[in-house]
Amino acid sequence: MTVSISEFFRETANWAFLVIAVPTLYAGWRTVTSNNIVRAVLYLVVSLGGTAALFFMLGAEFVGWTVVLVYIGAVIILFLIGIMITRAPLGVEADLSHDRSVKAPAALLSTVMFGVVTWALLDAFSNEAIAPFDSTSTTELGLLIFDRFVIPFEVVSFVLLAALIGGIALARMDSEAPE
Amino acid sequence: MEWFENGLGLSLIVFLPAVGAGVTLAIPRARESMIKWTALIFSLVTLGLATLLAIRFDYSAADSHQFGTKIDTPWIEAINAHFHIAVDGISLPMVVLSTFITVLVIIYSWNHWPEPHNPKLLLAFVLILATGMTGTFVALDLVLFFLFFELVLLPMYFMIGMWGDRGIREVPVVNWKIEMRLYASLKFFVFTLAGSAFMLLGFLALYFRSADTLGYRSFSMIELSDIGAAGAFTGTFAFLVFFGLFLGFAVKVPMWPLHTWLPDAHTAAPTIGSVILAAVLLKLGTYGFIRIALPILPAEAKNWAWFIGLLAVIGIIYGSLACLAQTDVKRLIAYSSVGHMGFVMLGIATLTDVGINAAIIGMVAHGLITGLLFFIAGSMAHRFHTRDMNRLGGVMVLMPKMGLLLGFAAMASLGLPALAGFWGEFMALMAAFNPLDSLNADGLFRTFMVVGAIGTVLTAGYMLYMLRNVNFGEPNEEWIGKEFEDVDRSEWLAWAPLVIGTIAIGIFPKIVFGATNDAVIGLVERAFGG
Amino acid sequence: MTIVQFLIVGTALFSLGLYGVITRKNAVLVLVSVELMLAAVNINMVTFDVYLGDTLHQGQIFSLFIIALAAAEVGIGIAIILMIYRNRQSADVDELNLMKG
Amino acid sequence: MIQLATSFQQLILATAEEGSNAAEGHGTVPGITDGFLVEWAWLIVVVPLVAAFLIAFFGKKLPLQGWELAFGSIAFVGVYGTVLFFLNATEGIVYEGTINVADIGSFAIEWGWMVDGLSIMMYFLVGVVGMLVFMYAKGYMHGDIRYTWFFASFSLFAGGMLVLVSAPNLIQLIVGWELVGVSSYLLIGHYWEDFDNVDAANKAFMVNKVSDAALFIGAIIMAVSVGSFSFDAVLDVVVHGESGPLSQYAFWAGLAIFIGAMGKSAQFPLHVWLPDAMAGPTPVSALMHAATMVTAGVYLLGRLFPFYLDVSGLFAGDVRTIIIIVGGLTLFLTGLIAIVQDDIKKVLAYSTVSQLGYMIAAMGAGAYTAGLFHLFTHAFFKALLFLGAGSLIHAVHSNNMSDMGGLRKKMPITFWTFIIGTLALVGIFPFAGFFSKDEILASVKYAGGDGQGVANFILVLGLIGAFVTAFYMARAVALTFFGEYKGTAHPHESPKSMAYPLIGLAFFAITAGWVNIPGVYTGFTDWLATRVPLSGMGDHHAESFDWPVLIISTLLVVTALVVGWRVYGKDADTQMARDRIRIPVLWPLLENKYYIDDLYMSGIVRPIMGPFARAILWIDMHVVDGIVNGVGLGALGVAKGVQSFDSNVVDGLYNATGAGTGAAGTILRKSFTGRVQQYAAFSFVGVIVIVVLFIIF
Repeated sequence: MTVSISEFFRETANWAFLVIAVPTLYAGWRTVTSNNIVRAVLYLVVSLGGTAALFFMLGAEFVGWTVVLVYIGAVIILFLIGIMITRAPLGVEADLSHDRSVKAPAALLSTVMFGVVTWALLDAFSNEAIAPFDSTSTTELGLLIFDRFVIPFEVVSFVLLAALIGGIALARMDSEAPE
Repeated sequence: MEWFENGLGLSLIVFLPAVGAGVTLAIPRARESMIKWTALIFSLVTLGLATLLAIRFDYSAADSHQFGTKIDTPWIEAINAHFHIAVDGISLPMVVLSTFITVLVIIYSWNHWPEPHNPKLLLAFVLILATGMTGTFVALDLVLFFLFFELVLLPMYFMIGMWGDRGIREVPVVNWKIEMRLYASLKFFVFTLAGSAFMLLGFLALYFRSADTLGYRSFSMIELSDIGAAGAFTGTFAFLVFFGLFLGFAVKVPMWPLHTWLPDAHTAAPTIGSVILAAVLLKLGTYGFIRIALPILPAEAKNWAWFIGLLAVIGIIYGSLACLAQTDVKRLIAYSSVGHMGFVMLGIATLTDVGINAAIIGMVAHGLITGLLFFIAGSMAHRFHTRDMNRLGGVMVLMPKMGLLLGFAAMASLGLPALAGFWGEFMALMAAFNPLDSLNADGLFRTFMVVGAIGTVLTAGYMLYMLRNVNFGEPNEEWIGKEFEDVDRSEWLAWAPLVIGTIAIGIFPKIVFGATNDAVIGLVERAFGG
Repeated sequence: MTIVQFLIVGTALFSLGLYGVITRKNAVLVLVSVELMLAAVNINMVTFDVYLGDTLHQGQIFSLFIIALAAAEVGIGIAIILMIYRNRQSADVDELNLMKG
Repeated sequence: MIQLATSFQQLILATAEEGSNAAEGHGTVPGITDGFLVEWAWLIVVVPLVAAFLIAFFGKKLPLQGWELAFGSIAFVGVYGTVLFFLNATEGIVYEGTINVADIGSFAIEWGWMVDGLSIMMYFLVGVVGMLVFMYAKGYMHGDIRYTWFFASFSLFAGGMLVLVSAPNLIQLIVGWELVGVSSYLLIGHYWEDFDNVDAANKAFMVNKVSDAALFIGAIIMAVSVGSFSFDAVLDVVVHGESGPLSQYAFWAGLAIFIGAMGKSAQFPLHVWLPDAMAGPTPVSALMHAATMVTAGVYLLGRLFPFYLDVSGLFAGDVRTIIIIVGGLTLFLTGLIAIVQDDIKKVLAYSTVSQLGYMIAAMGAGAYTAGLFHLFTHAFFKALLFLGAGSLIHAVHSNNMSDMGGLRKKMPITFWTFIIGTLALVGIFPFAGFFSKDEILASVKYAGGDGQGVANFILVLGLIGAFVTAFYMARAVALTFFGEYKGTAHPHESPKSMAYPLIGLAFFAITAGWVNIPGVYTGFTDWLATRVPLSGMGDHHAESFDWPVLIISTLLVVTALVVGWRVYGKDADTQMARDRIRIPVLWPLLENKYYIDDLYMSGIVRPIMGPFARAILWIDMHVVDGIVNGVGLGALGVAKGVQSFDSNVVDGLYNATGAGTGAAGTILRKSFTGRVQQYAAFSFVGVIVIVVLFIIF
């Protein structure tokens, strides 16, 4: 543990990092605890937005924009549609989570998970610096995808296609035998 | 022809059927004839390529791996697994056999569909099986081998489970009453999977231990054989590894007493399933012994030889006697496989060039002959709706051609000289008289030879018993006045090549030995020093 | 900036997602939590990519694939939930206990 | 495309080249003959086989329904065989052609054709007797339901027999051996609607298969010890008296091969199949079960004769004692059974077994020429007798002599030829059997004097056997041709196609013996001796008649004929004539064939087929499979047990001992809630554990 707190705050970039990371984590926390289903999903938007911002910080602009476009643009819409169609309770008071008997061990598990992994990370990388704002060009990524990674790319395309067809098939299937 | 030589041709032979399966599945279910033609064309093209392989094969260098992909084609780099396939004299006949049987099976099924009627799925399964079978025979990397070895499991499981016999099987001891197909498919699956789990353990153990000698971990059969022959694997380690491999392969063969899945699976499976099972799948086990267990662990193979030989001759006698007590035709043929594979294993257990050659020709011959027997038994069951020999009888009156073919197949199966089955039996016995010198087990193996010779008598006994009850006499009263269609066109097309093959190999065994002999001599020399 | 700070954010988000997966009753929200976990994984990927200075940018490309697969997963997941909802008039995962021992 | 086929062509071409190289012969064969005739002699083997297939597939479309092909092919063999026979008689032929068909390890597998004295004699026999029998069969089988099929099988047999006798190596011999076995199976079971015939066919096949197994073993021992399947290689070792692996295993190899010969040549106690084999059509009995196929065992002993003769004392000389005893017992015991038979074909069948016993005994006595000479003559007169019997059966529609009688006048050709056959069989001068049987007895006597002590005993049996032979033949002739007709059908002389072959065979039955008259003309000895230098090996061949034996045997035969005539001829018309001399104890013993069949059935066949096989199956289903299913059941049981433990014991403890244990039970049960989320949680617990472990270590 060689990270010194004062050293951390001496760097301006880290302030920016904190400005992004704290709301991201808060939004994540609200996403999994909120009792309002719509609000939970909107918090997810915030959290993912934070993630995208972190990507920008790391210079991964294309990934960041993809997160914004795909997640925040499309997936969230999908979630909201799902919520509406399943007539989820939209009021604040709704009981969306399990009771304390589940929450307690879950919290414990998550905390331990976090603790253990953090410990491992600190143990392994303690104070390794990275160069921020060294952005990766989209051109470079594009060339890589269509050259070195073209086969996985095609496979993923197939998966998407299959998911598309499967989703339609599943959603259209008539419920012949309701219980 | 450069493209053919450098591995692409062989890859096509392996994967074309799988592509065919995909294409077949893409065709709408209603367009049945298109499905059939697609499957047939894919299998025929594969057979054509396999024939080309046999023609282009350099028989003067049968001991070397030909048509292979380059060894340095990495596949899963993390575990140093390579995509390395090639044929040599030992695998060539097996590759041709499996592509050949696939075509015949598809031709036969042209108008013999088991219930429930679903040609699309059935043919797709057959094609996937073809990929798995040929792949196993050409793989030179243990991971690849394992993958193909397991690939055949699922289609066969579904084939038995979906199209199998729906009769009720009463299982003694545990007093189950369970639908035949479910019982059989489950048993097949569990047995094979359990065996191959041990086999995989063996593979992994070899992989990790290979680093001691090679300096890096390797799944390559060639590298492992090289260091194995040099004595890299010894002691308890080698014993345990061989035991694992033995379990995996012996279940597939099947060797007594791991054979009990076989009669159920054969009896329950639809006709084409039984044919593929008998003709090719059983050979995966014996091939594994020849290709993997013996060359990689030669010292341990010598320690196990007497045990394998013993189980083999027990299998011969036991299988034959069990046949004599059967009333179900398919079950009888299934048990006969136990006996015939016993001869194959006896040949392998001698660890001599003669014995292993005998094993390979025995495998090919058993594939052709037992395949034919199962075809005929299936067609008879299809017509009579029973397989009970007490109710059958007088087939020579009702369907003379069918009866004649059954007679031919039975004669071939009992090892009539000048037909293919003879060579495997006779040469295995011959090898047993003179097993590997360093085994120092002449007396024991000569006893095996005598017992095996008695086994040939019993084999003749049950085959004649079957012919007597099925073919001869006057037909049972319940069949009188009914019309039975004699061998139809698709049956002729599927069976005639088997008949011709049986006769051709019987008269001119060089068809098989010409490819195998040099390769086997090389193998034996490298592993056991001649 | 150090690499650890990004990784810790990722870990934290992952743990939150895990908490959500376990505690949420509504199937849609379980999926939402899973998305959170995937986002966390992406952070790790990109961080390591930048840290290692990989010329192939495997981390970024992989995270792109993950995003694509996540989108597919959500699509299928929502469709399945819809099916279940139609059959059972509920999207409550507690009722999906056919595997109860 | 030409390039494509090259390497496959190489394979084929390589084969052909090796074949021609191999055809140049081996070291031991002196003075290889070459020339068109011997090089094309493989046609003798191939033509009947091809004919068999053609008849099977196209026979029904031919004008004579396939007979023309069958007869044509056998006539080809007959003519070719006769040409070779004369060529051999004048010039002497030794030739061996081989085609390599595979190499296995260091062993070469070859098909070939041997053209030497022994083979040529067999070609001649098969061809000439076959030709006459095929001609006869045209009339005899007329109107048969499977006429074409019959000739296909019959041609297959001829081909198989020629494969056997042309074999230059053990493998091909075995191939021919089993081919004739399977065609015998097909032809005995020709009328397979009746299970009796099928069972007879099965019996023939099985008994032969038992002996074949022994032959396999013998051939394997011999081939492995010598390093080659070739007869030449074996005889080379024997002639040079090399001690080595072959001499080490010689006794067992010799014994095993002899057991093989016993099966095919129906030697006691493996003779049981031959009388039953009479279920087949009569031409089959004549050609296969009298003239040619059953002599294959004798042929084999002849082929390996130096090995058994064993001049150097290193090889199978000890086996010869067994051979002569088996032969002697066979000729005596089975001859006796012939006396009590009513079925005329069975009389002849037992007679055949008995005569084969003579041949085997001769081989055992070391009398190569004598044994094969009897084989030669016997083929003609026994075929003649069978065809005569067939003619009778054809006329009266019954096999039983109790349905015949007085046919002398109605069927004169049959009668006279039958008489000729009988006289040849019993050995009356100057008919064929006289010379060959006498030579056997003389040889046996010589062997007895030459230190083979048991031969003296066999000589006595042989002489008694001659008496017995004459007696049962007199009985058969008396019961069929003399007295009153007792049957119901209207007998008449057979058609010409059946009568001419009888006359043809009668000619040979008279003259066949004249080729080897001691002191007068002994060409036969030379014809056979061209291949292996036997004369230098101590083969006994009588230079002149052994007068004491000759006189005693002739006297015995004449006495037997007279006695037989006195007993049966006088009032042959009475129904019970065949039981005229019932000797207590002996008679039931003979009628039941020494209970050997019953012994086999109740001692071997039924136990194996019945309790033994069922026991194995039971073990398979209950024990071997039971273990497997038991394991499965056990796993289920454990699962159920856990469940009941959970619900009964754990809950019981909960109630009884308090909250602590109970909570454990509840938690345990809660772990199987079926909630996916919990499973996810558990898996992450596992992940954490693994991560911790990784960090620690």
